[in-house]
Amino acid sequence: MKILRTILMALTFLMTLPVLSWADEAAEAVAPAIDTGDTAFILISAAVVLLMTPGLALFYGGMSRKKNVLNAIMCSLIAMGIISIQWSLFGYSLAFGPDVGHLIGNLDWIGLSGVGVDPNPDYSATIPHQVFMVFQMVFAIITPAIISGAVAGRMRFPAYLIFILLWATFIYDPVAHWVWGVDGWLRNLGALDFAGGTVVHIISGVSALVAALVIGKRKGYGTQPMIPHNLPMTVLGAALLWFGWFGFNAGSSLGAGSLTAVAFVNTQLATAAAMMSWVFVEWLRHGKPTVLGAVSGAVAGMVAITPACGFVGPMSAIIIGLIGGVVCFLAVAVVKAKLGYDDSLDAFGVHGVGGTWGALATGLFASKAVNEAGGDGVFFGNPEQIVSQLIAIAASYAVAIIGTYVILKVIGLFTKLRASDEEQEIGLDFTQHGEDAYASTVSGSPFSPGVGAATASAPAGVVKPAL
Amino acid sequence: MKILRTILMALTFLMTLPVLSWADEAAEAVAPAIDTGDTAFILISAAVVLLMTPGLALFYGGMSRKKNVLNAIMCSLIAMGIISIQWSLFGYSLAFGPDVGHLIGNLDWIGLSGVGVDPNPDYSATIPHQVFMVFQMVFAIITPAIISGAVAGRMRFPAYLIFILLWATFIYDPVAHWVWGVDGWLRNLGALDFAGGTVVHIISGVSALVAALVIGKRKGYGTQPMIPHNLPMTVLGAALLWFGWFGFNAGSSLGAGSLTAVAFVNTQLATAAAMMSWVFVEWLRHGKPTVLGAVSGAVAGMVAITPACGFVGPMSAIIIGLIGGVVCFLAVAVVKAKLGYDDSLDAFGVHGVGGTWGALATGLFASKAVNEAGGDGVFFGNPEQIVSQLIAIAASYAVAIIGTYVILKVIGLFTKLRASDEEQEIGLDFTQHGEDAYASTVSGSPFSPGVGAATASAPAGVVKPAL
Amino acid sequence: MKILRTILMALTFLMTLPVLSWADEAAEAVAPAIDTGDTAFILISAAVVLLMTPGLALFYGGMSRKKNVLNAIMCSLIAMGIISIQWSLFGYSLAFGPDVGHLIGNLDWIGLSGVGVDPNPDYSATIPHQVFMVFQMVFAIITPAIISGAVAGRMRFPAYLIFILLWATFIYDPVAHWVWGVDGWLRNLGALDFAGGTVVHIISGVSALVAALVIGKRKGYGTQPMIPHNLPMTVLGAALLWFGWFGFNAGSSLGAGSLTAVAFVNTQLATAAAMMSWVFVEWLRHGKPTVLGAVSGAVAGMVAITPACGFVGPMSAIIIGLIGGVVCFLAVAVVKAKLGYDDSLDAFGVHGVGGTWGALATGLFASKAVNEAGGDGVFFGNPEQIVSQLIAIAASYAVAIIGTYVILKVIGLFTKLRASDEEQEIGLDFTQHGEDAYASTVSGSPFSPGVGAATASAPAGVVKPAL
Amino acid sequence: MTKIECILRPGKLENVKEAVNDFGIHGITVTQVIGCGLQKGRTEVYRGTEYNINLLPKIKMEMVIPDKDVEAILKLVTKAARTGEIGDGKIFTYKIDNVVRIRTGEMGEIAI
Amino acid sequence: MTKIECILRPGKLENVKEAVNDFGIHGITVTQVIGCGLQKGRTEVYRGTEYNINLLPKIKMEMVIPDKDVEAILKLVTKAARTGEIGDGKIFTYKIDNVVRIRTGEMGEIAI
Amino acid sequence: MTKIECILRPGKLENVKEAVNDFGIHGITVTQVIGCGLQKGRTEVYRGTEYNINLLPKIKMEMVIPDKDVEAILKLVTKAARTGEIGDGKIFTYKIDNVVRIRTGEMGEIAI
Ligand SMILES: Nc1ncnc2c1ncn2[C@@H]1O[C@H](COP(=O)(O)OP(=O)(O)O)[C@@H](O)[C@H]1O
Ligand SMILES: Nc1ncnc2c1ncn2[C@@H]1O[C@H](COP(=O)(O)OP(=O)(O)O)[C@@H](O)[C@H]1O
Ligand SMILES: Nc1ncnc2c1ncn2[C@@H]1O[C@H](COP(=O)(O)OP(=O)(O)O)[C@@H](O)[C@H]1O
Repeated sequence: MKILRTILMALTFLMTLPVLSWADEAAEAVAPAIDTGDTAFILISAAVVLLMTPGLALFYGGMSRKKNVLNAIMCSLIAMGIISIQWSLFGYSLAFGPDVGHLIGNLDWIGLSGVGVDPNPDYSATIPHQVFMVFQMVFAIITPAIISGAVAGRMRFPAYLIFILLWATFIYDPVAHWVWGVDGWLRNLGALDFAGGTVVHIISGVSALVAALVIGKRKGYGTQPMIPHNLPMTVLGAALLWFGWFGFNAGSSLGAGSLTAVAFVNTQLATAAAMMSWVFVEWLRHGKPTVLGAVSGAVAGMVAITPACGFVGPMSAIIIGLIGGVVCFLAVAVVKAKLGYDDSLDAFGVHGVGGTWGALATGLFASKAVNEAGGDGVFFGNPEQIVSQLIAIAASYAVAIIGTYVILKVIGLFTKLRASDEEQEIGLDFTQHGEDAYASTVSGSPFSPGVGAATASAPAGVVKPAL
Repeated sequence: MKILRTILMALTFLMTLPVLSWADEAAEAVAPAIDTGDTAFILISAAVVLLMTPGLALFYGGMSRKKNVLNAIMCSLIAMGIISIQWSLFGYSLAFGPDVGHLIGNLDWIGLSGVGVDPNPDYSATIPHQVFMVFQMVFAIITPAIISGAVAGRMRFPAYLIFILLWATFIYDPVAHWVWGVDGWLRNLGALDFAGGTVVHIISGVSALVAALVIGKRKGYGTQPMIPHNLPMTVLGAALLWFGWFGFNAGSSLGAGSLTAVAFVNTQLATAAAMMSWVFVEWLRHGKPTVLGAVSGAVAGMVAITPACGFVGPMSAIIIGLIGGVVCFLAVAVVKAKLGYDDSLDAFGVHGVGGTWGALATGLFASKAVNEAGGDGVFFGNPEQIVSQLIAIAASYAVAIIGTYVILKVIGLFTKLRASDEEQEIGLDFTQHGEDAYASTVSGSPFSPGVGAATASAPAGVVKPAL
Repeated sequence: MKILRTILMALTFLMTLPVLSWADEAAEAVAPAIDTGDTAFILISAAVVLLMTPGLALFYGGMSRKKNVLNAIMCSLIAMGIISIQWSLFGYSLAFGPDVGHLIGNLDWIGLSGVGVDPNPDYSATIPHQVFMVFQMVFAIITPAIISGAVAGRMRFPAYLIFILLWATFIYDPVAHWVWGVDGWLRNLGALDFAGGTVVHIISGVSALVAALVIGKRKGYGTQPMIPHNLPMTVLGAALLWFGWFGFNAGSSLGAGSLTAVAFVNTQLATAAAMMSWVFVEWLRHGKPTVLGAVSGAVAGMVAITPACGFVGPMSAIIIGLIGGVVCFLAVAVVKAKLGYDDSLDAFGVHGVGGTWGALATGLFASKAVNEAGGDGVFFGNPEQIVSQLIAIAASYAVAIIGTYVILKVIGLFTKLRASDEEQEIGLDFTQHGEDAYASTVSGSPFSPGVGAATASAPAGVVKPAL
Repeated sequence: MTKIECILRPGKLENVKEAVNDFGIHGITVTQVIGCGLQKGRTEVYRGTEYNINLLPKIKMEMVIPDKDVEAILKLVTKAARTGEIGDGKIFTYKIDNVVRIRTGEMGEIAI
Repeated sequence: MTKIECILRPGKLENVKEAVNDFGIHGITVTQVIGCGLQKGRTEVYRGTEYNINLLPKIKMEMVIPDKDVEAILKLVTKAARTGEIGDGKIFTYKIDNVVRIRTGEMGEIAI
Repeated sequence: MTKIECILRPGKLENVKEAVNDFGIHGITVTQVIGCGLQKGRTEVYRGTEYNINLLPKIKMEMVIPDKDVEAILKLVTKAARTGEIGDGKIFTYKIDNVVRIRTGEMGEIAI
């Protein structure tokens, strides 16, 4: 109660800030040049990108075992809660606020103060600044959620919750500033990343691998079968991801024009190509064309085309997709087994590897004929582009590896990261969330909440695991 | 057959009306000032709001028991059928047609006669009138569907079907006219309701409570565990609701501009805040952060911000959400148990209570700095706003309570409202719809439809319940 | 590996073509008159229409038996892969490229060469040509996927994969050219088809029937119960179809204006009407209002209104829907049983029959008062319109019947079309894809992929069916 | 020791469980089954075709109890599970040779 | 009275049920199970890793019948369920001490 | 011939199966069940109401084996399934009268 009161008071104070400054701003520029078509497109893109996060929840949830499905879902869901708040309070300011040393935004836009409805031409001249802000918010939400795939089935939820909050603040926000912020150093360098290959996929995928290694393998990994409990759920999740990815990639043009069309078409083609190449490689290797392969390939293709989608032509997109599907397949089917790490749902194998391929591919296939504001890649006569891309990749890997390691170790000082073997055996759904995903023949009785209230003062964890 | 013929003849007659008047209208104003961006946004908003109704179906369906899931779904689905027709035949005219005594629209627009493609500047100057009409239609669809959550697991379907038709006509349409219709008395009064806090959430939530009380508790309520049979389904439903709510709230700006951005951002922030506050309060009280809590909180937040979303700043939205999550949690976890009514899926607890809080909060946090067409709330120096809000709330409660009570009692004269104990035990899926949601190991044989035809003349209900 | 290398080389060559020609084109017309609102609407329409294909996957998947659900899903999914590639490589050129003898497009636009970002005023003056291309692509994807419903549970996947590729090329692309291509003979004839009644629904539905007959009935058809294993999944699929259909129909106006509004409203009304009429007819005949009836009726209504949606008034749409629901119900419940063919999931009964009714209805209810670019139907004083419609229907039937028959027979020369009785008994999920949709209590152990690699050279099918 | 195997209506599980718990029996194993007997199934309708579904959902409840309690338990269960309508279910009893409590390795009647 | 417990291929349920129905047996309880025997499981592939799934879906069908019918039923079931391939399943029989028909409280053979 | 019916923790299925396989037993039938015993269930929370769920997920594993192996198998299973915590489960054994291998029609011990 006390905590709530304090929070409320703090927020009540904050509340007055933005509205006032915002009112001023509104007074200054009465008629901003907002384009309704662009605004409509970006708002809807933001909505569909938001929908990607529950899509990811279902994609991961279906691949989990039955006893862990809610935990897999919750890890994505909760990002929609916590990161939205983080972003509006200070995350957006850190990432896109006025530059400090090419490394980070300052705190001018804290609590969205100064982020009003007039366009901010630094980022987008035809849509309200708040629209740009919320479009970026949904990227900040899904990125940490991707990481949960690597540690599914064994990370304690309280540790995870703290982890994504810190990770978003200390890793995502700075890297977003580097790549997309005005005067960010990677942006100045000329590294091409249309919709977030480095910012979203490389850093989340690499962090995922680090987290998987730090937290260790699931109990029984390698000896018990850990196979998807509900593939139609995974297909549905992938479908929502595909749908949302149009907002993710085409929306990154921040309008509804020619470049939007290019990004949209490339997204579709690379996704389709990667789906086919994964399916065919698996078919050749294991004798059957699988549904999980089809959707995994599709996701791999979307990851791979993300940084390139606004810089390459349609046939290049197909090639990027074809290779992306094969590379990611090899990563999850061969490399993972060889090296023996337990990346439960292949967050690294798909996002890390696919994102890296995409960043390289952008340096190969980019063409100014497609997007003058972009650059030419190696295949279009500019071998130097690949250097910028490599620098961007290296920087992202470095910050993701070091940052994730440090954050996890620090959290580990305060609370356990890893669910006990017994908790894993019972399943994270019950042990972390006190729920059962598919209760059917249940027997028992509801306690009156009066009884519940009696336990209210007991420490978290009062609902004891048992099997 | 005879019935069908009569219906067809009546419709054939109707058919000629609108097309003709509509042609005239088209002739008059050849070049209406339609904005493609606004039109695109509102059409897509209408589509995503329509998707909220199946979203609600899944949200409710997942929380139902296995034997009642199809009935829970059907109660939402059928509203998409019956209310669309009702709305186009006369509902829209009652709600938005030319005013009669500030209480109701007249019948000028019956059968959509006169509702053409030119904008109706009374409501929206930049989009075709039909677009406004269909955008309002999807609101009229979901509102009665919300009520089904309170009576899930025990209301007979035929009674429900008649109920929503009458309820839409005698409660929703008039209240929509009061609040949004040109010259509606609540609109004239200055009560603020941006996207339907009173019209949608208060009246459906309160009616839900009345219906739950009139129909009585489910058999076994309080002694048998009645817990969700499929939480991932509920999460998916909530995700579709969240996605659709952007159309609901931001679309209510009837364009794609600054105000749209404000409503969109507020929706996201309040939803996220309420998700977090519900999860944390439940965590404190019961020891675990639950997935059902996360999605319930999100819905509570969306309900709470609905009336306020176009009138408040982003930090206010966060506060409204934080409080909304806590208030709704207490309503469903404490108040419901104390008072002992059986609001099966918490239609009142979330929509009634959340809607009431939202209407009040609008009176507290509204600010002309955000929306000049709105008003200032208590915290921005205008204590009178809360009076208008209270009047609107009181009027909505009154009409919902009296209207629902009367409608149910009248229907009860003709057909039973409540499924028998035996029907409840077998489950409403089979007893009301003759279907099984998840048939797996089935044994039996299809009858030839010839056999079916033999029973065609038998009275409805020929498929006898049995277990 | 060799195959991959060859493919890659071919593509690398292709890659250079379009980008170059495209650059030229960009240079010529620097400022194309792109409308952001129209572009936003059509891009989003393309995205939601794409989402219809997974929607169809779930719609069909839920109606399948548990052992065939993944196969049902995969048949739709894979179309998203293979047809996207086909379309971009040559399909689009065949369908919409410069006309050859009113029958087919030429190969000028192969590999999207010449299909750039400037609008192609022949098709749409206000959106980039690529947007038009991708909007048409998603139609080309879903159409063959519809066919899979008729052969579900018994067609071998490799044969299916080849089938849809050939079918898209030799049937869909030409018919699309006839109806929509500049100078296509059906277009020149004045046959009205707003959004694809003939092109999409008639030819897929009729081809589905042919395929069902050629491949034969499922083992056990008529003696074993073959009933939906997961109706909520089917409902979800139908919801996504409904949502996407707004893009399908309203998007076919290729902008966001008055006609868009008309198509949108008609879609909603016909769908609702058909839902109600199917439910009521089934209720009268069998005693219960069913959920499967509600969603089947909705799909029937959407199919029926597809060709008419931009040409008729709202009351006509209701009538078209009402009749559509009844006609399709009779087709699947009475005619199918009488004639005894096994159209597993009623692809013909809904799409073939509904599409035929829609094409006729367009000839009856069309009105120039609604769309001047359209025509008047029989009820609006122009009996000749029905003749054009009949010619279009007849031509579609002819090409679908002959084409599908020939294609299947040719494929049958190279590989078996039909899964063996044993494969059907075990289920297509395992026998075709080596997967289990809902693995729950599994026992076993993962092989190291090293072991898998040993089998890599083994022929497809190495994973032997067993039960 | 005797195993009591009851086939029950799904809605009666809670009743029966309470009744035997009150008697002092706590070890219970429950399985979801489908079955038919005199009860002839029910008619479901899918897309206008009627299907006669023969096997309806039931609950199988197994308890291993000391022989001396068998009679009492049969009475208890019969009472708690009865509705008087066709489909109430059956109880089957048969002797068990041995019981092992895995946790302790105890055998025989004390392990029940 | 004897319980006949058959482990069958899922696809044979309908056949066997018809066969015993025709004989006059109507009381049947069916459970979904998984099992292995001589049959060695099957290989499924998920993301390029092959899993050997040992336990395959089977149907367990239980009927309690009068002792005199046992032999006939065993023959009937064996015939109706056979394909001749590994994995056809097993039938186990054992004596039941008592049967209660819950609806009426009847006991013994008349309650079957 | 004896039927060994084990009620196990779900996580122990793999262990026990391996143990009996190594011993040479291959015919196994597994059912998903829920059960309670000394173990008193667990508390789940749905929308702020706590529910005491009595019956927890268990695995029922049935093997019909020759009488001579019973003792050894009981030991094996007990060892492989034990954690020492409440809820480890039970093993029940009872005699089987006959076994039929459907594929061949063989009866008796050779059919196991
Ligand atoms: N002889 C039997 N063998 C096995 N199970 C039986 C037998 N008779 C009945 N059952 C089980 O008991 C359930 C109820 O049987 P039923 O004959 O319908 O009940 P009642 O005799 O009370 O009318 C059946 O669904 C079936 O699962
Ligand atoms: N000894 C046994 N105990 C319990 N169940 C058995 C036994 N032997 C076989 N089964 C069950 O019978 C099924 C078929 O057995 P299997 O040995 O594959 O058949 P077959 O002997 O006809 O080849 C198995 O999946 C298992 O469920
Ligand atoms: N007497 C019994 N009859 C039938 N099943 C039993 C019996 N006792 C225990 N069980 C089964 O065994 C499981 C474990 O029993 P429990 O008493 O919790 O284990 P333990 O004795 O090792 O603590 C229960 O969930 C139940 O399924």
